[in-house]
Amino acid sequence: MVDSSTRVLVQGLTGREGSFHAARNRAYGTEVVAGVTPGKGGQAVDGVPVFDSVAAAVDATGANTSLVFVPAPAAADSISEAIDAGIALIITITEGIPVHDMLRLFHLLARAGTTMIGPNCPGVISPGKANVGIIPPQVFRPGNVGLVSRSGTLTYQIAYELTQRGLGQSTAVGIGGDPIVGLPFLDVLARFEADPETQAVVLVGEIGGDEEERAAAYVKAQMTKPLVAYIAGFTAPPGKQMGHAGAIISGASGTAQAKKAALEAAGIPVAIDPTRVAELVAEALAR
Amino acid sequence: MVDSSTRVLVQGLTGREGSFHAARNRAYGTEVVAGVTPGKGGQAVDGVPVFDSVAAAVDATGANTSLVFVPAPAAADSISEAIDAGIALIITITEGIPVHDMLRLFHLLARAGTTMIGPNCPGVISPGKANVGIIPPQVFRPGNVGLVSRSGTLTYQIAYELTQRGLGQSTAVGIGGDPIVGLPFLDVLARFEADPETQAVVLVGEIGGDEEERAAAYVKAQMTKPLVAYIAGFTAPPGKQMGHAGAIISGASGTAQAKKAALEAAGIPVAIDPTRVAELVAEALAR
Amino acid sequence: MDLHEYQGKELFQRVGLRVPGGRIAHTPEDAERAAAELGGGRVVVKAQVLTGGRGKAGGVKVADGPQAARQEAAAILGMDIRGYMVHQVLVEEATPIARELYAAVVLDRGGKQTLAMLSAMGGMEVEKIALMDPRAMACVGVDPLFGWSDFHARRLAFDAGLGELAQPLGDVFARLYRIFTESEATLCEVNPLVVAEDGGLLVLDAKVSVDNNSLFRHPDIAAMRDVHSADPHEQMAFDRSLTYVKLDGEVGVLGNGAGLVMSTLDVVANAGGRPANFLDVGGGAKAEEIVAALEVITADPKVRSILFNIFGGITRCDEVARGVLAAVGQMGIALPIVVRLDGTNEHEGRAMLAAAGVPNIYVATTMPEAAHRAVDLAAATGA
Amino acid sequence: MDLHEYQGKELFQRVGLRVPGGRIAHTPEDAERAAAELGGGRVVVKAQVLTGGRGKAGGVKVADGPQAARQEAAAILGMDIRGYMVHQVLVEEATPIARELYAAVVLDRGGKQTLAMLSAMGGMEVEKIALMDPRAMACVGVDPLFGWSDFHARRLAFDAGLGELAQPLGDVFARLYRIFTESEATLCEVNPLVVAEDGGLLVLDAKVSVDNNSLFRHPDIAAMRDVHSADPHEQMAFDRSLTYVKLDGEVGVLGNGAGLVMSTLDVVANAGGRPANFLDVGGGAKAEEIVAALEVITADPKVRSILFNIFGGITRCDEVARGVLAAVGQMGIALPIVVRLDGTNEHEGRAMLAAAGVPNIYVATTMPEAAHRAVDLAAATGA
Repeated sequence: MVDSSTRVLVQGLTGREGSFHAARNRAYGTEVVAGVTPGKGGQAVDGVPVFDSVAAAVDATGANTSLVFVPAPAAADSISEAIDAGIALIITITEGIPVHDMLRLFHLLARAGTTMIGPNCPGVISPGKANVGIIPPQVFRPGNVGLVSRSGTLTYQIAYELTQRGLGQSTAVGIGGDPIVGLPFLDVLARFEADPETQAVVLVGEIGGDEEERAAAYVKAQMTKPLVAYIAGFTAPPGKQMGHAGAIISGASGTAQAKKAALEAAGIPVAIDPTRVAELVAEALAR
Repeated sequence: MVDSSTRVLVQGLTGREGSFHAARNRAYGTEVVAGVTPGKGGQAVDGVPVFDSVAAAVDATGANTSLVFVPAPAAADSISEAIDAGIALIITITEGIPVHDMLRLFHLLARAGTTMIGPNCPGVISPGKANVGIIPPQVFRPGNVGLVSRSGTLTYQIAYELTQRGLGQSTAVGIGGDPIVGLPFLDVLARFEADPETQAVVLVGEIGGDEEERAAAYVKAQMTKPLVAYIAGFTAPPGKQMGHAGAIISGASGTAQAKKAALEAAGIPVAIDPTRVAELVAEALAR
Repeated sequence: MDLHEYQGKELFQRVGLRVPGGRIAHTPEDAERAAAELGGGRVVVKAQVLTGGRGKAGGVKVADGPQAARQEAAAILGMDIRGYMVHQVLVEEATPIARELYAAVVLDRGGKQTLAMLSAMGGMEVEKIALMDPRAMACVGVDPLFGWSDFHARRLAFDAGLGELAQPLGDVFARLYRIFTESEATLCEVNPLVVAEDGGLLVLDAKVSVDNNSLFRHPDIAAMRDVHSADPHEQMAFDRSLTYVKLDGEVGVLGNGAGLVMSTLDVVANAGGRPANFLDVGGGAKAEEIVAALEVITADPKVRSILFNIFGGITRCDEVARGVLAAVGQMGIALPIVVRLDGTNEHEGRAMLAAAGVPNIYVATTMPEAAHRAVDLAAATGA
Repeated sequence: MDLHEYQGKELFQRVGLRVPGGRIAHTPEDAERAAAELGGGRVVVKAQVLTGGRGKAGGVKVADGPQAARQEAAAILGMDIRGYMVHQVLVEEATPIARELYAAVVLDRGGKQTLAMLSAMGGMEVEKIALMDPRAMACVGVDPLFGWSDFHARRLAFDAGLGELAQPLGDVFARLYRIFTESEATLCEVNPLVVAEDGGLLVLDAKVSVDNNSLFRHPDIAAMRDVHSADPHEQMAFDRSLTYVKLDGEVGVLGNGAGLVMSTLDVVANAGGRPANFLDVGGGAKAEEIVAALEVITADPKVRSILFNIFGGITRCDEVARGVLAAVGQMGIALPIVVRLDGTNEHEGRAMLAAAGVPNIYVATTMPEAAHRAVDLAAATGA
């Protein structure tokens, strides 16, 4: 998903978050080729040229991936600008984008054939290759475990547990904690299934929505690689938003119990805590 | 495009136009299986059952093609209902649909993968097989000439000229005279190119827009079957709408001269009058 | 339907676009009063006609105060600009201009989208800008389902070299797009859009075309139709719900179906004649419809012969022949009428016309034959 | 954000939906006056609480006139309904009801669309309708880009067996969809939607949830937030901009990242304890952020121990350790605090905490170990 061919443009590069993480991504070896901040075209941030529009940045630098740090009120505009300019992969870190904006963007993305990861996500890392987003790369190691998660720190925790056990990662994708995200679990699973560098996959879900259930159905029907799941939120009460905008049990739907049941019915082991995830992956790979 | 597998549902069957033409289409052997008029579900028109919604009609009868006679103010609603209900081919006879409605419908059709012919069109006939719309079938004969046109009576005139010369037609498609239609020329040409029953094609254009120019580019690049064109409107003044909502020269664009030039540049003979069309087709087929 | 400048500005004001203060005037006295009401200072008096080039024709004048406004209005009212009579003028506060831009939102029928356009070369016609330097016109397509987003205006502003105005232009374009979709226009053009001395953006001229088919949803806009400045023959046809376009030849043409009638005009031209009009009678074969159509055609004194071109589809040719004979009998027209019938029951139809023995009705079989006949008859009648 | 019934009805009225006349009342006297203002006839007095089941709890009463309204309001105000205190009642004209329906427009996050729903079995909870007969609930998905079209309502009406009401239902749903999108709601439920004796459709109860993330665009709706009926601890956290959810256990939990904190709650439960709350301090490692968080947690008298679970990513564990020590030093908390640090600079962080020698700070390495420790300490403290 990201590698040496990834040419990153940062929307909101001149902001505090944007410049900080862009520098970290570059330090990891990621090609950060441009920034976009309207009105600041012609400037540069740490040697990265800034443009007034995504279209101008793409023309000048051949950027193919956009990393979005633009604040929530203007994020939908920035994302639609990236889609319009023909960006292939958009990674949106921004938290707090209104769900009606995402509802419309989801369909705009589908029409344009553009992939978006997030919003409200930590980004994507392919250890040893590229890191696009805010993931702390030092806890990751190259390897053959694919990791996909709705949560940030929980992902890092699990990656750390894997790394501690000597289990490196092919790619880790934070799909984002919002009710509607650009790339749901099952699309990421399909990419892992097709990725020759991935031998086992960890899925980290949480309460709310039915993406885990959809993923379970996909795994049962089409996935050959071993999968280990973890679900957070067994103790969450109904009707309360647990931090992430998407982590909320509505009526009887979206409970951790229901997700666990669906995953187990699809033959997927569900770990009881993050530490146990790494053990189950080791067992699966040993088979 | 239409044949014995076509199962027609008529939106607006209980109206004067709808019932008249549905009866004619049936008399030609077309399978007219249902009508839709909200509030009249349960009635029947000449033995054809009427339903309250397209979805109900599709469920009950397996209709796959909708013929739309609904008056312009409600037509966009009816067309979106047909798209939503999974109809594969929509043929819209209705004249006077607002262009902003069609602008939005065009993209809705594309998203759903639904084909629509029209609006403001006479329909489609495959002589000897099926006739869906208001085309008078008696001037058509089965044969191997494909006919595609923005105009109704001009199409009949040209079909008549062909028939008089013993040149039958595989299919005739009236794409409609509005500025934005569901299926532009080049999509119909691509279908004729792929259709084994079509040996030569007649394209009947008129002033306004650039669909003839786009068709010329397609023909030059990809079409192997001989094509003869006719363009109406050489004497039309700029800025005046010549009957059809789409037949208007805007500034310097959309003139018959420009269209003729584009077609001839693509190696397509352009006939001087309808009679000459038939002669050119005979010449092309004789080669 | 094209709107007058002042009507377009009315729409623009509804969505909060800034336009100069102005009043419409139908007489020089009106204009004087309007100028006084606007403060008595310098005004511009502008002919309201549905055609371009009024400036070159002397239809736009600056006037220093009410007295001068009255004089200029007196000169402009009644003027003929490209065939359009001036019935009303817009009296508007004169605006100190720092810079002139071009802004428009148009229907892009080929691209199936809305196109927003911006150029720093305002005041010039769009075709001239395109000729001088196509890159001087910045364009951005807008997805009709997703709609307008701020970035569209930013791209226009930066592409047009007007980045420093990105903010106010964003505001103007968002409003322009809104009125474009809300009023179902096919064109909303502001040329020039001026940067006023206070830095604000001001609509100095407005050109709006609205989709005729949408007017049933917009009675307020439908009411803006200017019956006075329409061609009297076109107005007559409009009142009879006929699709008619006035041309300036001598062969009156009517037929059934827009494409067939357009083709008939061309065939007349090919035969060396000049069509007097476009008139589509639709599927109509009834005598009263044909009477209405012939009334409009014969009201044009230039017409010397009439060509009636019918293709019999669902309507049979014999029905049409019956209608023609009834109409001609009823009206007592002396002009030669060539009737061409083809299609369903053509033989019966032609036989009926021949049998009726009306001296000024000529029957033809093919379109070229009919056209030559009508052109020859027009020449003979005109001589 | 959930709105009270009367607030939802306010939104519905804006788009022209019909609701019974009503007044909000905070005291029995208010209620009497409201009933008098409404004409003095029969009214319904309804508790305004952000939870369901108020009818069964005695929170909805019919009153014959102002006097009775006062008495019913006196009984209802101050009531505890499922843990929510009643601070206000809606006094509303009683409506003669011919029939009760269910109508809703909801965000369908799985389907990435808007879902409109209609049932003839109004007045019942949606879950119960689904249980009794799933076909009794007609549903139709609406494409968010194309939006509402009349056929959506027709399909609902005919599918729900309410074809004879297709016209008025079409009108109600078009308005309901409009307010759903305009106010960026995730739920607009009308249950019951009643067919009044005059045949009109009337909103008798309204349940509206609005997307928190969109409130910056809707200051009018944001102002509807009811600070009185919020849990006092949650209100305290809200004032400090902390993401906090009150639970009812004895182990206070805080950590960085929503997923990690949710996971921590589960691990506490796995260890046999009960978490007292969810609290995400985000990336924060600064002492003042930790102080604010600990203030909220320790304000809950049930808390017996605190589990601080940190994964050091970009924020390093040694920075976090420094913040924790500063905060605890500053606040002088006596409760046992288990700190689990993992990730970047974990060894340095743990060493700092150990070296500080604060007696009530315990250092743990893994999440299960930390949870067991916190649960044991809570049990010991509680004894």
